Amino acid sequence: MDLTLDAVTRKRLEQARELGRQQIRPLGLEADRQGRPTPPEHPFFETLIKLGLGRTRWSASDDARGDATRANDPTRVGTSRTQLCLSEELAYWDRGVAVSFPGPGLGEPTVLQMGSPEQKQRFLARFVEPARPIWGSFAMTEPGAGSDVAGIRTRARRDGDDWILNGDKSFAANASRADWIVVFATVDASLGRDGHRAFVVEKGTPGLANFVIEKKMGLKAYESTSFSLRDCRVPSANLLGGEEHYAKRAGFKGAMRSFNATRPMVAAMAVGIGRAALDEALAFARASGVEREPRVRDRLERIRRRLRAARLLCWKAAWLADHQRPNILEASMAKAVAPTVALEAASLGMELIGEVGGRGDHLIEKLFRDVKAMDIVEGTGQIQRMIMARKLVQLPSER
Amino acid sequence: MDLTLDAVTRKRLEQARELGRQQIRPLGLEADRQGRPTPPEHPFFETLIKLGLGRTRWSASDDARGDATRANDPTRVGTSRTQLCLSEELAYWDRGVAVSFPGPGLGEPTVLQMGSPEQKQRFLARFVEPARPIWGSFAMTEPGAGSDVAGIRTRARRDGDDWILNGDKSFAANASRADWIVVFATVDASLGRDGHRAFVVEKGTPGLANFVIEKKMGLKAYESTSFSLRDCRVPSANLLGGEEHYAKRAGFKGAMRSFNATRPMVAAMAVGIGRAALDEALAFARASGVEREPRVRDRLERIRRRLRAARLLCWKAAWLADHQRPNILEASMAKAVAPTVALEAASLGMELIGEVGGRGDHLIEKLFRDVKAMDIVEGTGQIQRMIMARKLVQLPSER
Amino acid sequence: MIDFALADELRLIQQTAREFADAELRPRDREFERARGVPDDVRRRYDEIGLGRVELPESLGGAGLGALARVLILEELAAADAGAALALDPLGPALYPLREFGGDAALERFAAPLLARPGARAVLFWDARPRIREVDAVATGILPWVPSDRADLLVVLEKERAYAIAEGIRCEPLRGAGLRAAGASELHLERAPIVASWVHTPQAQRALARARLYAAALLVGVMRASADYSRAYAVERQAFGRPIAHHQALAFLITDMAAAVETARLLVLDAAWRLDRGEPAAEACASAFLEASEQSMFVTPNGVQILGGHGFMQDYPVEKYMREARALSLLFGGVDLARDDAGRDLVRSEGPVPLTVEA
Amino acid sequence: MIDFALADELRLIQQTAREFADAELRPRDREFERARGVPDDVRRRYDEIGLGRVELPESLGGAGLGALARVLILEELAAADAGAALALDPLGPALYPLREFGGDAALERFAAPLLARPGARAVLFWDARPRIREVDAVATGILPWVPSDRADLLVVLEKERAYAIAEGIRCEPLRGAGLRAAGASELHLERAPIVASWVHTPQAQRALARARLYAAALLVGVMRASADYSRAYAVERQAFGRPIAHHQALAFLITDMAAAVETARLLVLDAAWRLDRGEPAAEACASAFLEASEQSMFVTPNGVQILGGHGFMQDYPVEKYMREARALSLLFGGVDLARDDAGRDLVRSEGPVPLTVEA
Repeated sequence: MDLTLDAVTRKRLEQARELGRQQIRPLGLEADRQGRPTPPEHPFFETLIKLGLGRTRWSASDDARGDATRANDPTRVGTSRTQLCLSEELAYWDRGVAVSFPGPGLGEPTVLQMGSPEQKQRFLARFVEPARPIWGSFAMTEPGAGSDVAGIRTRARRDGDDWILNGDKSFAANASRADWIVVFATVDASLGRDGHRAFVVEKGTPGLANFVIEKKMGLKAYESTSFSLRDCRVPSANLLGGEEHYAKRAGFKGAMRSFNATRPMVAAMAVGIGRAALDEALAFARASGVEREPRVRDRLERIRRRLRAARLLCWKAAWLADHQRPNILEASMAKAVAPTVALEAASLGMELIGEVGGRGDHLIEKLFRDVKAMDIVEGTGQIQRMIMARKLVQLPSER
Repeated sequence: MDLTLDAVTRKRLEQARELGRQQIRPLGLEADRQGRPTPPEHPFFETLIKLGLGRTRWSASDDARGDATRANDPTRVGTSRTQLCLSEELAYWDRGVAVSFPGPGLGEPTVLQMGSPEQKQRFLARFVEPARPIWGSFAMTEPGAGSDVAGIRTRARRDGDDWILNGDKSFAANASRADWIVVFATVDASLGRDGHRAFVVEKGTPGLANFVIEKKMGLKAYESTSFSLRDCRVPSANLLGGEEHYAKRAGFKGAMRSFNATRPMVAAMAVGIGRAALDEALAFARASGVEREPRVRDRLERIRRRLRAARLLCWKAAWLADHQRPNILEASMAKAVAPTVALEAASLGMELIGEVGGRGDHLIEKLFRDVKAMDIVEGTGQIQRMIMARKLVQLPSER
Repeated sequence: MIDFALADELRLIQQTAREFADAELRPRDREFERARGVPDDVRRRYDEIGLGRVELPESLGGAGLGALARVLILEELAAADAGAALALDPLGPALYPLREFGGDAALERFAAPLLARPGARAVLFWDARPRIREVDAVATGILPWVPSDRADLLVVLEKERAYAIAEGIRCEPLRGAGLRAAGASELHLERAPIVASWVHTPQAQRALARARLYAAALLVGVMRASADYSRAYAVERQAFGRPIAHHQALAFLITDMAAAVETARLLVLDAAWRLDRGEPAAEACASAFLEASEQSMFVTPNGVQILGGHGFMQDYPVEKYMREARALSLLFGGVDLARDDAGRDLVRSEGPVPLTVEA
Repeated sequence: MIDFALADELRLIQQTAREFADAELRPRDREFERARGVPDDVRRRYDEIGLGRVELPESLGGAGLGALARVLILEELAAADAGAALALDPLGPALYPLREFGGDAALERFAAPLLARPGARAVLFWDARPRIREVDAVATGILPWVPSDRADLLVVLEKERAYAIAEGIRCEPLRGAGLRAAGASELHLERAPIVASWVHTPQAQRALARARLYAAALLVGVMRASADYSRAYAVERQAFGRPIAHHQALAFLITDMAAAVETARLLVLDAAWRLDRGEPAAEACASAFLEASEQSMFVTPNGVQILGGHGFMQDYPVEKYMREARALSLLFGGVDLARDDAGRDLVRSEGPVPLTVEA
């Protein structure tokens, strides 16, 4: 047993901290004040590219060596644990800004898992050493669906060598600035996940339109975007994995594994947000000279303790993922627990700063608006409990 | 709007308080110490009879006047509200002792609702002015069922002019000392509630046997009893309402109404238990001189506030019942909320008395053991939520 | 004897408030929020139906009604838009210290002129002591936040006294965490003359109690709105082949939210009823405020949760309810001060603790 | 780098403890409770496999292992019977002040003779000051409850000191709220000579930290037992045509109970790991105790709830778990003292709050 971080992770955290203090948090507060995402041309993104960020995990040589799984290997560019610690730290400074980072984003795992070598080359090579900030995006959720991913309604219809997509997507991060968007659509809604197909829809494709940057409660620094596909024609070459992939197995199940590294990552972001609330609340209490009052202290103590527990839950889930050991229960547990702890931290923080919280310009107030999203993205707390219950009491799947 | 009690209720509460202080609480503590129910021959029960307690709501003249509903009228012997206040007060002193009171008990409502005039005469007349303490009992729950009342398995089979009962019952209050027990059985388990029949099984009936007084966590002053029916032969005259009653409508649905007076009553008992914990905890804190410490005070404050809210929920549900207005939502709400508040009161009370709570002889420790039952009897908190959800979101019934 | 029926007059007032809120406020809540205020036509309509004057004495054109009438109205308005409820009420809870300390004379002097100026607002602030320097009845300093875009009259309430300031107040606009329809300002007092000052502990306590009850009623309205909206959404919305409300876990969340709203509402009604009956009610008001605050932090975040991704978006009102609930809890000393007051009352009492009024 | 794998040795110990608990304790828990003690055959078996000595120095026949080994064992034993876990451990947490203050010498003097007498028990009591009068190193007074049927050695720990009493102790038997397998007594000190006394704040703090961790590990075991038992019951038991565990509301309760157990367990492991690594761990131990206490009051009453009427009956173990959880939280100053200690550490630190060990 070891509950320390290795030197490499500590070094990367130190860098993140530096970037966080100097740029990420100020940018997050600015975006919040202005009520709009950091624009893609903002010099901050150039800085990130110069620092070697915003890249893909994929490399051409992996594919050349036939080592298609290596880019998938979470231990490759640092372990899941390292990435998780970084996620927590970036979210500590500003989770919205962290999501706005350039790079292939949430589309990358799908391209890596389902794409052919050619497709990886076509869509990821540009992210190997990008000269300027570019983005990929991912669109599953629809205005009418939500947690019920199997129930998406965007239709994919074969037309000669192409596919025609029709539907609406929402909550897609960085979609309007993205070079391409991985879009999930269905060939037959009655098939549920088996009817799903994943397409890479490239910027400027006719019919890809109506980008609307959604007005969110918080996390304003990144664009969460809805868009529509109106007879949007996509070449077969952009169907990830080609038709044979779906013939072999259901489109969605391809993404099902015995371990999950994303949910603990989101949970860790919640811990980061909660930790920011704790530090700010304590600093405020110190400045007001009330930090020793039992009620104030008890509140802060409870937050620290529960955040620690949440972090340990995340760590354990990531550690299991790093060893490709089953962690579905642990990953969902972390994801179910951490956001509620973080909300409590922000909410108690508001009580502590009192009237100042009403102003709308204090970091804790922003965190209070940011944090609720963490209980929703990557599956709500309710969805996590359904997943856990399948493991714990063999709860039958809804579909 | 009026949130006071009338003079009659106040007077009855004053009597209950007197009885409570002098006899009920000491008896409850004694039974708890000895780990067995107050025996039926205890002089306390004689006292109650002399005070005019332990009687039925029914009177022969009601039936004679053809006014069969009057005994059912909750406003008759005091309103639901008065009864509810009394229940709270008795539970404040000892809920276990309150259940052990002689009288027709939980069997009475079923006899009143379903029984023919002759049956009421046969089973209730003896409770009009009893010379000595006698009990009635009610048995629905089975070792294998629980909340799923529709799923009882005790079988009733017609045999000539008689019925033959076979099955096991549990958690029946005062069953081993009862003159008779209202027993629910099914003629066909596949019919659910439509298959239910209610019988009055009289003491000494052959096949009515194996009375076992169950060992409970708390509430030891009354006997909670399991028993079995082994080819137990019951005359048709003891089938409540006769066969025509069941031909007309399903046995169980007869008990379904748009208002419910029992659940708020049980909820009020929880309030009584919680209030006892609050008063004891405050007295202990005063004696230790810590009642002004913020943590102690905050804890007590929270308990008082939540108990007040729980009481108001009970009152509102009972007020609706008194006006025969729909109160299903309110009744279940009171029943869902009050027991959790009361548990919190007892649990925080334990923290407050500290090591003294470990001894096993402090009232608060007893209340901590007593209180959990209130979240279980008359439908668990989960069942209450199912009932509420039917009203609030039209949740379909499970059966 | 226990009776929850409202008198006809109160039911009528409640109904009127509900209709006004449904027709004029709820459909325009985001518009008010953006405009950081309520437009004149809505204000005029509100003044016409007279809901704002129920508590005022007849000499000021009021109905002379009590706390019950007030909380019923506030709940209804806040169930549509709590910020608008504040914006529409020119005196707001500043009425209470004026009336408690200064009686009709103070109302004549301070409230009447304010009511005569359309759009004028009085603001109540709890305990400015650490932030305001007073020298020779002249106050200087900064108050961090009031949910108002203007302050024609500032009433500062403290544990043992109250004072009024009518000039020398500059409002620096703020964004505001919630309640934006009421505006949000940082108040700068620049050598502002204290034009009236009263000292008396029981009065201060009573005024604070009524202010807390005011906030508690608004909280009940906000959480009711959140519970109702998310419930309707969950009944409407399908997932996995049935309404999401029919997934038991969500159904139970909805029942618990309904119970939370009812719990808080009953404590508000109890406190208001005590006030109208002339019972000591400071503790009941503090308790109602505490319960409403705590329950609102269960209800309103779960309102967002039930809507999932939509809940986080400003296209739906539930995120607004969550922000407003949290902001309302910060007013008038917040929850900790309320805990102090309610707790002090508890340990002062002897013998068994009465939960409700004894007789 | 972050690694939750237990060393082989620890896994073996855990496995051994689990097998012992499954075979010897769980099947007989009600028997122990009735007998208010653990019979000699079980005690002998326990002594044979040596689980009780893992923390003792080799000079006392121990394995010289650390806190991790201890908490793993305690969790396993308490998952079967927390009272028996106490009864089987002759020194119990009294070991810690002896070792911290007096080192090997104190262990030789006090622990060795105790260990040589089968069935002898040491008892640790936190802060007897208000109850015990000390005159010339002679103590008189009454301690309200210790979870033991005898006290061959009493170690009293206070904020800045500890002292030992070996004679003049009379045990008045009590029923006990829970943990009855350990016995329960009121201790009467009748001019009992204080045979050793030490003064040193850091040592006292460290001893208290370890005692709290001891209780926390037991709490984790108890709540795990409750969660596991009620989960298995819910999977087995049918209602409305399917296992009650497949009713979503109950399924979610079960997932939340599992999460609560894991949460508390991780804090216990974290604190134990810190101790073994020589890190400052007083705060981590206090936090683990607090979390375990709070979570146990969520888990164990719900364990009863899941079983419904059966849960309230002594034919099933869940009511026992609920009583034991509450009793364990009362030990060693209880939750409020732990809150004080954890909170003081928090406000003492400067800058960002570290959640885990930094490097």
